[in-house]
Amino acid sequence: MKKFGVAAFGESGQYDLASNKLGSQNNELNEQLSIFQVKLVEFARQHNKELRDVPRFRAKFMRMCSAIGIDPLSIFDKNSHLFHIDDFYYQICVKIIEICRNTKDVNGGVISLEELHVNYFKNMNIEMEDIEKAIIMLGPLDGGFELFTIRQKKFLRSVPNELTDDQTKILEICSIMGYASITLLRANLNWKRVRSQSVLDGMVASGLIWVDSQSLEGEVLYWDPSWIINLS
Amino acid sequence: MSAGFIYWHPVEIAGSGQPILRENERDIYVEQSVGLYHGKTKILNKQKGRLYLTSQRIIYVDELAPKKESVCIENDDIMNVEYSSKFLKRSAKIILFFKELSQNEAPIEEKGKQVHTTQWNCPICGVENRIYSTLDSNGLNMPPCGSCGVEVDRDMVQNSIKTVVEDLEETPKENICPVCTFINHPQIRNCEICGARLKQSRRTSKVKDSRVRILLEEKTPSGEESFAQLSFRKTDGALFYETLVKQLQEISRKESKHLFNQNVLSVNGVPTDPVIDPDLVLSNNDINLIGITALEKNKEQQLLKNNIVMSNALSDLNKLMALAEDIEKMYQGNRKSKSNESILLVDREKYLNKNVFLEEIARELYGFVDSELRGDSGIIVTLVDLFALYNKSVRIGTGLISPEEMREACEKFEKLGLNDLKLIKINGRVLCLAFQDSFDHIRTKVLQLATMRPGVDILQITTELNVYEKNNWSMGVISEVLQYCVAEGNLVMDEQISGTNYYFNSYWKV
Amino acid sequence: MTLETPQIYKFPPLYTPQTNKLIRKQQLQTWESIILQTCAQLSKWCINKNGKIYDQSTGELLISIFENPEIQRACSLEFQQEIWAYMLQNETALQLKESEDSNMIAIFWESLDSWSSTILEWCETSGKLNQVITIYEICESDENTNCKFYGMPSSFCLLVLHRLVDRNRATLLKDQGKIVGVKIV
Amino acid sequence: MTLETPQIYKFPPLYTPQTNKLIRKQQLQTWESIILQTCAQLSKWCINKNGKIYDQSTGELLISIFENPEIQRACSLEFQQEIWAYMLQNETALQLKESEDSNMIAIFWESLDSWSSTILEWCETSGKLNQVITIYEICESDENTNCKFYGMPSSFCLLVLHRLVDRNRATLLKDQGKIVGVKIV
Repeated sequence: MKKFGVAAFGESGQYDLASNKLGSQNNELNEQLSIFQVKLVEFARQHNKELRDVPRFRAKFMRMCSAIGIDPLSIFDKNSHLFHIDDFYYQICVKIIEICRNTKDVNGGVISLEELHVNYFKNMNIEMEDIEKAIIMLGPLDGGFELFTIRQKKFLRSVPNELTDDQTKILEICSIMGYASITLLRANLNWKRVRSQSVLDGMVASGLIWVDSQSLEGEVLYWDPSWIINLS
Repeated sequence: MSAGFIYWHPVEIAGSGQPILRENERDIYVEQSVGLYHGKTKILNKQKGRLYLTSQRIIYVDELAPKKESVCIENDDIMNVEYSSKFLKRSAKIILFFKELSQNEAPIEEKGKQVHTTQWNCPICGVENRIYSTLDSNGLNMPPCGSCGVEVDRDMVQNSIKTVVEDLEETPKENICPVCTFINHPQIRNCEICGARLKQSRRTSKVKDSRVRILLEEKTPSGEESFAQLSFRKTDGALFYETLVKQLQEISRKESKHLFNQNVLSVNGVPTDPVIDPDLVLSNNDINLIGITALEKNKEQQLLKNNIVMSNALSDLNKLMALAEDIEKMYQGNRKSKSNESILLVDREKYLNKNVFLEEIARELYGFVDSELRGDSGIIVTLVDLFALYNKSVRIGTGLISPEEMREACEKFEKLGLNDLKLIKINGRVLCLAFQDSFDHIRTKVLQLATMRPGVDILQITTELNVYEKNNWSMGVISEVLQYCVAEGNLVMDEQISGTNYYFNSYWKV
Repeated sequence: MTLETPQIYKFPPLYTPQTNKLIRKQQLQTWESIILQTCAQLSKWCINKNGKIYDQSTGELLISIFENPEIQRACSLEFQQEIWAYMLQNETALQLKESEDSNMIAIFWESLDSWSSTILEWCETSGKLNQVITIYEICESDENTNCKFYGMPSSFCLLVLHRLVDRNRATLLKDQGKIVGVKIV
Repeated sequence: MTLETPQIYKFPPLYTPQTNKLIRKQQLQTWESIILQTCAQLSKWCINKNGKIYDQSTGELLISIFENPEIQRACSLEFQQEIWAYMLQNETALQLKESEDSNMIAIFWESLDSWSSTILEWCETSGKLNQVITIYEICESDENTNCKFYGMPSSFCLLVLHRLVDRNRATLLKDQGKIVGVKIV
C-alpha cells in the first residue's frame, strides 16, 4: 500500500505482505516463536526493575522488542514503564499520530475517540483519560490536533481546518444511524434539499463522509467513516 | 582524506556494462536502481546503478557512466550489516560497517614472521584442503571440507594432516600468489591470473586507490566515517539484505573457526555457555551451503535448537541480554528488523541539566532531518509528523522525548548555529520545521505546476513533487502551501465533489 | 473456516466508487489488500475475475469477494474492472493469458521473487539442483505436500520459473513450443 | 445566433466562490458584466432568477447563464443568490415585486436614466408630448418596432416611467390603483 506523509510507516499486521520470507516457515515454527513472545513479555514484567536500571540492557531490550514486532506499549502499563512515567504517554502520542495519519485518507482526518480506545488501546489496558492526556500533550506542537464532542461522543480532528456548524450537525445525525441522507436531514433539521445537498457535497469533497448509492430505499446515503481505525 | 575511502575499490566493466568477475567469483544477486552513501553523505553521480552481490564483493555498476563511476567493496572488509526498512519517503537502506584497520593487522603481527599452512585431504571426497593457520588442537572435528562441506572428525584424517611452516622472509613488497605463484603488484588483493585471495590482502594499504573517484555531496560536520550505505530506490532491498547476511555469515564462520574466540571463556563480560554454540541458533536456510551436508539440516533440528535457546534465554537477565541478537536472528526469518542502530546513545539520564540534553537532541534532530527527509528542494515537515517520525525511528531504545522537549529543541537550532533549519508557521496555524528557502521553493514550484497544468489537484502535485523529484513533501504540508497561495491570491480554486482543482489566477489582479 | 476480513469490509460505501479522488485511491488500496489477504488465507494463487472463490475439492463457494450479503452491497462490474486494473498496474496481480482461463487472474500475495527463492531453496535442500524436473513434480508431487507451494497451478508456477530464468538460476526446456521441464542451477 | 461570452466564462474557478476577499469582489464584478452583456446581446430586460433565458417566440432555451455545459461547471444556488444580491446593491438589477413574476429580475444593461431619456426623446420626435399614452402604446405598438425599447415588458416600462416622474417630466394616471396611462411633458 503506497501512502503519503507519516502514513507511510505503519503497523505490519500479521500478514506482512511486503516482506518476502526466505526460509520456508510452517506453523510449528511460527507457533514456537509466538509462545516465546508471550513468555518474553512475562519475563520482562518480572525483571522490570533490573531492566530499568541498566541503560545498556534497556536499549538492547527495546531494540529486540521492535525487531520481534512487540509493541512496547503492550508490555508495560503505567507503573512499570522502562524509562519513566511520561515515556508511556509519549508512546501513546506517537501511536495516536500514526493512526490519524494512516486513516486520514479514509476519514478525512476526523476519528472517533471511543473507537480509537476500544479498537486499539483497550487491550493494552490504556484508559480513555490516558489517551486524552496524551492528546493534550500534543498541544505545543501546533499540529492542528483538536478534541471536540458531538452528542457526548468525543472526536479527534487531525487536520487544521475546522468543521462548520452545518457539518457538525450532519455528523450528529450520522452518529445515530451511521449515515445521513437528504430525507433524514429534512426530517430532523428541516433543511431544504438545496442546503443539505451543498453541505453534503462539501463534506464529500473534503473527505469527511463516503457516498453509498446502493441503499435499499434507492436514495443516496452518506456514511460517517470516523470509526475506522485499522485498515489491514 | 578520511580513512573510510580506502574501502572503495575500482571495478573493470565489460563493454556490456557487466562487471568482469574474478576467477572463482560467483554472482549471487542483482538489484536495480541503487544509490551509494559514504557515511551519511550521498556520493555524487553514484546515485543510480545496479548492485551485484558476489561471493567476494559488492559491485556497484553506475547507469550513466559505468566505466568511470563503478566501484566495489570487498566482502571481507565488512564487519556487520544493518537493514533499515522503507520509511515515509526515505528509501530502504543497508548500512555496511567496515572493519577498523587495526583489527585487520593484529593477527598477522602476533604470529611473528611465519605463516603456518596445514593441508589434509578429506576422506569423503578426497579433495586436498588447505588452511592458512594452525588447527585448534583440542577441536573435535576439522573445518568443513572445501568441496563437500562435511566436517569430518579429527582422527579419521590424522595421518594425512601436514603442517607446513613458511616464513615470510621475502620482503612483504613482493606479492606471490599461493595458487599459481604469479608475482602480483603489492597493492593487488586478488591474483590477476587465477583470482585467488592473496596473503597481502590482509594488509589493506593505507593509501586510497587512485583509480576510484569519490566526491561527496558536501562535507557535513561529521567525523571519521567508517560505514557506507546502500539506498534501494525501487525495491525494498530485503532480499538483497538477507542474501548479503547469509554471505557474511559464511565468511565469518570460515574465519572465526580459526582466528578468533578460540576456547575463550566469556564474550564482553557474559560467560559463553558451552551449551549454546552460536551456530545452533542460525536458521537452516543457508543458500550457499554446498555439498551433501545441507541435506541433514532440516526443520526438526531447527526446532530443537530454538528450544534450547529459548529455555536458556529466559533463565536470567544476563543470558537474555547475551542472546538478544540471536533471538532477533531467530525472528529474522519472518520479520525484517525495523530498528536501526542509533549511533550515538543520547540517553536522558546521561545529562545533568535539561539544557544540555535538549541541545544534544537538537543536533540529533538536525542530523535526522538532514539525512533522512531533505530532498532536492529542501523539506518542510510539520512538527507533529516529525515528532512521531523522530521518536519512532531514532529514539527507539533510548527513551522518547516529549512534545514539549521537541519544540524547545527546535527553538535551539539558532543558538547552535544550525540556522539553515528553522521553525515557521504556515497560514498562521500549522507549526513546521523548514530548511532556509524551502517554503519559497515549494511555493514557486506549486505556482509553476498550476500554470503548466491548469486544474491540477493535490494528488497530482504531491506525486509530481515527490516522485519525479526526490523529495519527501507530506500531503498535509502541500495542502497548507496551497491554502497560502489561495489566500495570497496567486491561485484560484475550482471546487468539485471529487476534490479541489487549482488554477493560476490569470484574470483577477490582486 | 472463518475468514477474517478487515473492519472496513462491513462499511457499505466501500462498494460504491467514491467521487472524492483521495478517497477513491484509498478505496482501491483497501480492496487490493482485502483481495491479497483473502487469497493468502485460502492460499489461492489464481482466482476468477468475478471474485468468486470455490473450494477445490467440494466445489462449494467459499467467498465472493466483491459481494457482501450481510449488508446487501456489491461492487458493480465496472468498479471490479477498475480494482483489477489498479492491481495489474501495481503488479500485485497478473492477467493469465492462456485461452481457456482468460478470466483467471494470478494474485501475488507473496512477490514472485519470494516464491522463486522458496522454490530455489527447496531445490537445494532436496538436492534437485542441476537436474531436469517437471512442473508437476514441483507442484503436485506428494513428497512436498507440506511445502508452501504445494498445489500451485502450473500457470502460476511458470511465472515463478520465468523469474528464476531472469535471475539466470534456471533454464526452461521446451518441446515443440510447450514447456516440459526446468533445470535449476 | 451565436452568443459571445468572455474568455473567462470558460475558466472553471469562475463557478466557485473564491475565499480571497479581493478576488471574490472582482469575481462578482465579472459575473455582473457577463449577465449585463448577455442580456444586452439578447436585448432581454427581465430574466428569471435561475439565469435561464428562453426565446420569446419559440420558447426554446437560449442560454442558462449560471451553467456552462462545455466545461460541466455551474454556480451553486447560494452563489447565484450572492451574485444577484451584489447586482441589486449595485443597482444594475432590480427585484420585480409583482406577485406572479416574483422570481423575475430587471437587468439594467442600460441605466434607467438612459432609458427614460430615450423614451422622452421618442415622445418629442413623435409629437406625443402632453398627451395621455398607454404603456402598451410605448412598448408594443407596431410603429416603433425599430425603437430600442420595443418589446420592453410593461413592468420594466413602469420603472422607466417612474424615473421620468421623479424628473417630473411625466405624470401617471391611475384608475382604481392600476396605472393606465402616462402624460409626458
